[in-house]
Amino acid sequence: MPAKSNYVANATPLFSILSPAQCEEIFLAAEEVLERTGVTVHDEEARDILKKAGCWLDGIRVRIPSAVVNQALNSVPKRVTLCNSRTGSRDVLLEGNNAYFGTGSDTPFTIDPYTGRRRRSTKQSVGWACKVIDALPNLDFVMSLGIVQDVPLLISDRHQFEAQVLNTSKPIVTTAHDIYGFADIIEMCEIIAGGEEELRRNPFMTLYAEPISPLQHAWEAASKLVLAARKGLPVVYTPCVMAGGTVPATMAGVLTNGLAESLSGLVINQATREGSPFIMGGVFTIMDMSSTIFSYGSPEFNLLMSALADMAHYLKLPMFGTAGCSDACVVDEQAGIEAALSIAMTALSGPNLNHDVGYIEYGSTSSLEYLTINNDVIGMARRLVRGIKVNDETLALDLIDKVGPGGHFLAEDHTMKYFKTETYYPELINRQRYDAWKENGSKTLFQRANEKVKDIIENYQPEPLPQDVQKRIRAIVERAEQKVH
Amino acid sequence: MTKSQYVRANYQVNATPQFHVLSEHQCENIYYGALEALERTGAEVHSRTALEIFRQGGCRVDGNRVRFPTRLVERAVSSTPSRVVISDRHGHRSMFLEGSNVYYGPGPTNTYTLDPFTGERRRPKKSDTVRAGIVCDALPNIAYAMDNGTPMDVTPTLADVHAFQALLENTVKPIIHWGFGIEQYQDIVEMAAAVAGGLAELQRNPFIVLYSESSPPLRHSEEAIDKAIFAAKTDIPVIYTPCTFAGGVAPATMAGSLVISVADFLVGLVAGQLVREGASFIMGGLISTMDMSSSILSYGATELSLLSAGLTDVARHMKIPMFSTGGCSDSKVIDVQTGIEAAFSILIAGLSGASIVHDCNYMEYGATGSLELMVMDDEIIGMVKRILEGIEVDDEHLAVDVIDAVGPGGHFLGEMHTMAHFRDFWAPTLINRLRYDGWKAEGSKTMGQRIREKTQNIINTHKPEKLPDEVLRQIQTVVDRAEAREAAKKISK
Amino acid sequence: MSKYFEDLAQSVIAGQQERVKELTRQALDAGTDPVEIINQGLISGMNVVGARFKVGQMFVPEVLMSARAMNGGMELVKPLLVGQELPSAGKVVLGTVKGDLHDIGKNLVGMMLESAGFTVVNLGVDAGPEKFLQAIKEHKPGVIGLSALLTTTMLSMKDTIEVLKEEGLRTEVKVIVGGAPISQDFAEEIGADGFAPDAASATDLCKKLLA
Amino acid sequence: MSNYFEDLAHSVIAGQQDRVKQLTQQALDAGTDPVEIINQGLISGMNVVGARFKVGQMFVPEVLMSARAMNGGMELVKPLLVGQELPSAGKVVLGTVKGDLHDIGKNLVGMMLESAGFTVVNLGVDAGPQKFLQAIKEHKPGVIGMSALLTTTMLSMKDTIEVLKEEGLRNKVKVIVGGAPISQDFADEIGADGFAPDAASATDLCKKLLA
Repeated sequence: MPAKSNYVANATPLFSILSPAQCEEIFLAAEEVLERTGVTVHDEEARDILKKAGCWLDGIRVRIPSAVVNQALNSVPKRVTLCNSRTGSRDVLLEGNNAYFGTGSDTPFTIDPYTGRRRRSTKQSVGWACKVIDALPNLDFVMSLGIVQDVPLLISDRHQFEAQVLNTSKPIVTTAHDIYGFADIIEMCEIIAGGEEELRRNPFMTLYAEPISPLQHAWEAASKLVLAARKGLPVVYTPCVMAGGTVPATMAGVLTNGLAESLSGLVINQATREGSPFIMGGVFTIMDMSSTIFSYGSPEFNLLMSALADMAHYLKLPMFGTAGCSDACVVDEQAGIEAALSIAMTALSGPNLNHDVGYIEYGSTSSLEYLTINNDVIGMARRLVRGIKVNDETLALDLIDKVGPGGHFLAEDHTMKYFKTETYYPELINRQRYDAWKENGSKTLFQRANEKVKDIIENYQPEPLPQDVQKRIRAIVERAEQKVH
Repeated sequence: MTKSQYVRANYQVNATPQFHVLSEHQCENIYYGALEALERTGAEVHSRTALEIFRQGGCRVDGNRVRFPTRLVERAVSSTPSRVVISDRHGHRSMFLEGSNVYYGPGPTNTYTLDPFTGERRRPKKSDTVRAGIVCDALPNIAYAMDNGTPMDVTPTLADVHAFQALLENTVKPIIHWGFGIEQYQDIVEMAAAVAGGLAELQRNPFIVLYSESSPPLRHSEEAIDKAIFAAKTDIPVIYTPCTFAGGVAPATMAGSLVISVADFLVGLVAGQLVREGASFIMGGLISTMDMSSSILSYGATELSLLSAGLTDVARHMKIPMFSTGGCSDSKVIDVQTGIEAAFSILIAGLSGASIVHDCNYMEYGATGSLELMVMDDEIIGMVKRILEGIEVDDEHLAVDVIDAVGPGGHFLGEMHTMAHFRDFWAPTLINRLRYDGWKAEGSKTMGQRIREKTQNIINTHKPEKLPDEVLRQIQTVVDRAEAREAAKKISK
Repeated sequence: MSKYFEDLAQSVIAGQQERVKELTRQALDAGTDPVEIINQGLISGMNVVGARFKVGQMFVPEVLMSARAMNGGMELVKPLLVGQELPSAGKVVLGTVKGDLHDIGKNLVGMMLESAGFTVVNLGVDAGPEKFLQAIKEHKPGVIGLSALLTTTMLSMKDTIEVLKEEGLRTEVKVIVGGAPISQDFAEEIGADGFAPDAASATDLCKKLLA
Repeated sequence: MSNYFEDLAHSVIAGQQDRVKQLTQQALDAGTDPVEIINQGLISGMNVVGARFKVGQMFVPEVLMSARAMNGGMELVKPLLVGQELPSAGKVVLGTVKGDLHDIGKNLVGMMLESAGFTVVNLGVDAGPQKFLQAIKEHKPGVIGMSALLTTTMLSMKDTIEVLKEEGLRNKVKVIVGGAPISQDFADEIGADGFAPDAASATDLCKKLLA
């Protein structure tokens, strides 16, 4: 191998929607929105914190000087690590262009894998979902993939968390109805981690909160940001914005408005305690102007999410992205198309913590088959992002000469060495020849996925929590139940 | 309104998304690897005509083995036009194969077809090629026509001639066409010339592109290389496509597969440029991985997308238009897998900026052609085109004033700004965004069902523009003459 | 004259507020009956808009532009309706329930109802049972519409219905519900009169309930 | 001893040629019956490989590595089989038909057959009827296999079968066909004895035809 100099290689494919100058332009516009228009904050404590930080208050309207935004950007950690809840192993490194995938949480409905019927999600369905996620190698973290609705709704968040943590050891992004729910969940996590400091040092969970677009921080959201900062726990803050509905119809306007919401959330969080881990989120998409849905599959959604990833990299903020979801009401060709586009673009852009894998029906319903299918799609996308290595060994000129014109490479050591690493072998995607496929029952991808889901539910055992830990968690859930009664 | 009062300086924008698999240096490395393989290992050429051309051109010929001096290959590359313009049947220039323009369409010669009415997988007939022409003609995002299957209810050695007739009479779009050999290509060019109003007109504004495939590694059959030579002589653009699959006919490493693909293309290119300097060549690229379990050449693998995008980077480095692959699947039926694989490859091929992306109809690792898949792909291409438009960033699109006017807690639905821009949203036709209840009320249809309905509807109702009777007669004369020729051959045998 | 009404209706459909105003003024100057202007021009145009939206030929922003254009005409006609009531399809009180600040869906329903000729009283967000109660007493609507985005806040819908019962007002008014976690089953369970999955069907539902 | 054969078989499965050679030599040195080494060690390992490949647990390059390892052992055993025939599953003549240069599929079939213990005579590409005829006369195979990738060249399969009939050799040999455009229907139509859609099933087919 000769020496080389001045040789630039793409270690991975290079992909961007926005140039650095465009990122700057959008960031400056968002700062202008915060300074000029401001946001409403529906929590008195958060408003006090903002006032002390140097913001201008006018009733619940808060205007934020650019200097305060910049200060928050300076103090926020550029990276956040999430861990395995059983081993504490630091598995999910939210930094740079690392892209991890997981599910979403807030689907009221789910497709039952046994009956095929759409029904309300339950504690059992959430448990099943977490088992399936735990078993799938390309899923890195968990959100509940359903709202538990067969328990008292006011404290369903505690049940939901219990169902998750019993069925998976992967990191959990958790929702809660309010700070009281969060307090209970944090307490459960501290029991599992073995203490408050242990949890802070190796967090296996991050809180989740969202503003209400345009430019509103409700009491629940603002108080969660404050609580997370006080506890020193990571928080995901996710504006869910729809072009033409809650934000302007132009893509740059969507990014400006959405970013202004994220940055104002960041300021609340950092002003409470500098250096708190904060993950910028976003589900940026369009409102379909015919059906008025919040689209989870439009090409604009893909563009916006990739552009937001460019923004996050520009600002050096860990990012919570969205992929593997669909507007289709069943797991059909459309669901496949929309998942492929969003997962491929997400993997190429590299936002860090990407949720909503397994959502169908514009986020109203979850499907475990869809989740399982997307495990393959994520594998495909990850192969794409590994790119092409170019060196003497991979160029293989000696081998080409040895095999010669008209020969073949099947029985070569070089092939043996590389065919499995250079090529991704999906699990459910079928590449059998027609006759073999027919012999195996002419199954569609959905049928194969359904079989796999049922197999996991029936046969897979997640790593259990110690009995005493399980009991103490149960006690917290029961305590909450009692308070409701 | 003060923000737009200033003028920006040194402001560089991404007018479209930016995507590259390989750096400029890596492209160079692969290109040089191909030159080294051609100079050192050389290629096996099974055509006496071609061997003579190579010998006279200065290659080292040793039996069937031809070794290519680098200077000769470099000269061929530099004499190849960096742009090729393809017209439609009217001679209107419609496909500008240059820069990073992307055009999508189907592929050829499948040995089965999925009947869009019965769902049956069966052998293609000439009437299926007629349908292919009609569907290509009707779909807005399909830029050209290709045959979607070799018709098997006609004289086998003239299946290409019959398929061409069927396409020619049923679409005004450009036609990229496979032929078995020189005689058939002569028939095909003659038919096309009849439509164009003479060979000279056809050469000036070609609406057909010829297509030839070599069999790697480094092996070129007589008809493959002779077709490339024929195209150069006849002055009709040609695509030269080595079918490269990693681990089978090329190294299992992606870079090694690219070397084989580029080297094998260059063999065809050198032959063509030696015949006519400046002949229009398009670099082909059917490049993927061999599935080591089923031993198929995978049309759904990520590696197809990755390798095709890498090859496109090399093509741009060489400044030669690129014929890439996408919109295809290994699935045997139209299902979720088909959607995933088609979308994935259409997206990556689009981002890579390949000039032509073919095989937007290939099911079952290429064995079966499906018009329903083409209809599905038409929708996916629409989505991807929207993505390729990127994001515009200026004061109007940043909309800071509108955001301020609406304020926290308001909404943008009734704003003039929304009215002015919401039509920029991509409008779906087969993708369904109805709410659950509305979708249920419309019969709970899957996208596959909607695709089938649309395909049938196109076949039943779309009426492509007819050719003049006189031209139709001339075309038929060519077909009849070809039939007589083949019949005579059979008797003499 | 029918040509004139056609023109007016077309201008409503096209969402051209200025043109609608101009045509309305012309008609009034020519002594046309205001009620006829409304019914054969303004409302008639708006009916076409509603029908087109339903089949996906028109989109939300366009519907709202048409509504704005229609209202431009209405403003001119209204003062001349001496002693006559402005024709209304009915009165609807809308609100996002207690604890919930999401109101884009509810606002959309409101605008669609107005476009279809309803009179809408919008209570905004965070509207608890008492607020609805008060609004019913004050405005005497035919329908009240409750919206919720969260599974926790949707529980408050039931509370509102219970309060109406206690106050003896449940039979005076129809109750409809909507929002992401709401379904027909849920509506029946809490004893609402109807569920609308989207803004267009909310309009249809109100028409049906008040028919 | 059974543990030793297990070791040998495992080394074949793992494709470790050197280890297979080493173990075979050891066994021979210890005076083990060569036929037992073959049947209980080498072939028995290869049978596992075949079964695993069929269900997708092993891949083509791995199968070929195993075959190579097995052959490494065979080379050592062969000279000692005094007076005994090397066990063979049968003899197969393979070729890509006239006018066709595509031979990766045919080569794969050849290698798979060899892995399964068949003796394979590979005629290469562009093999016309005469070439097959000559090979049959010379090698007396149980099966001939023809491969074609093109719809034009697949026609030549029929020609070969016709020539065999004319020469009175058709019932001396089984004819199997394969390749992308080939189907069971086509095989039946031209009077072949079988069609194999892929390399693994070609092996099964040969076994069945020669059973």
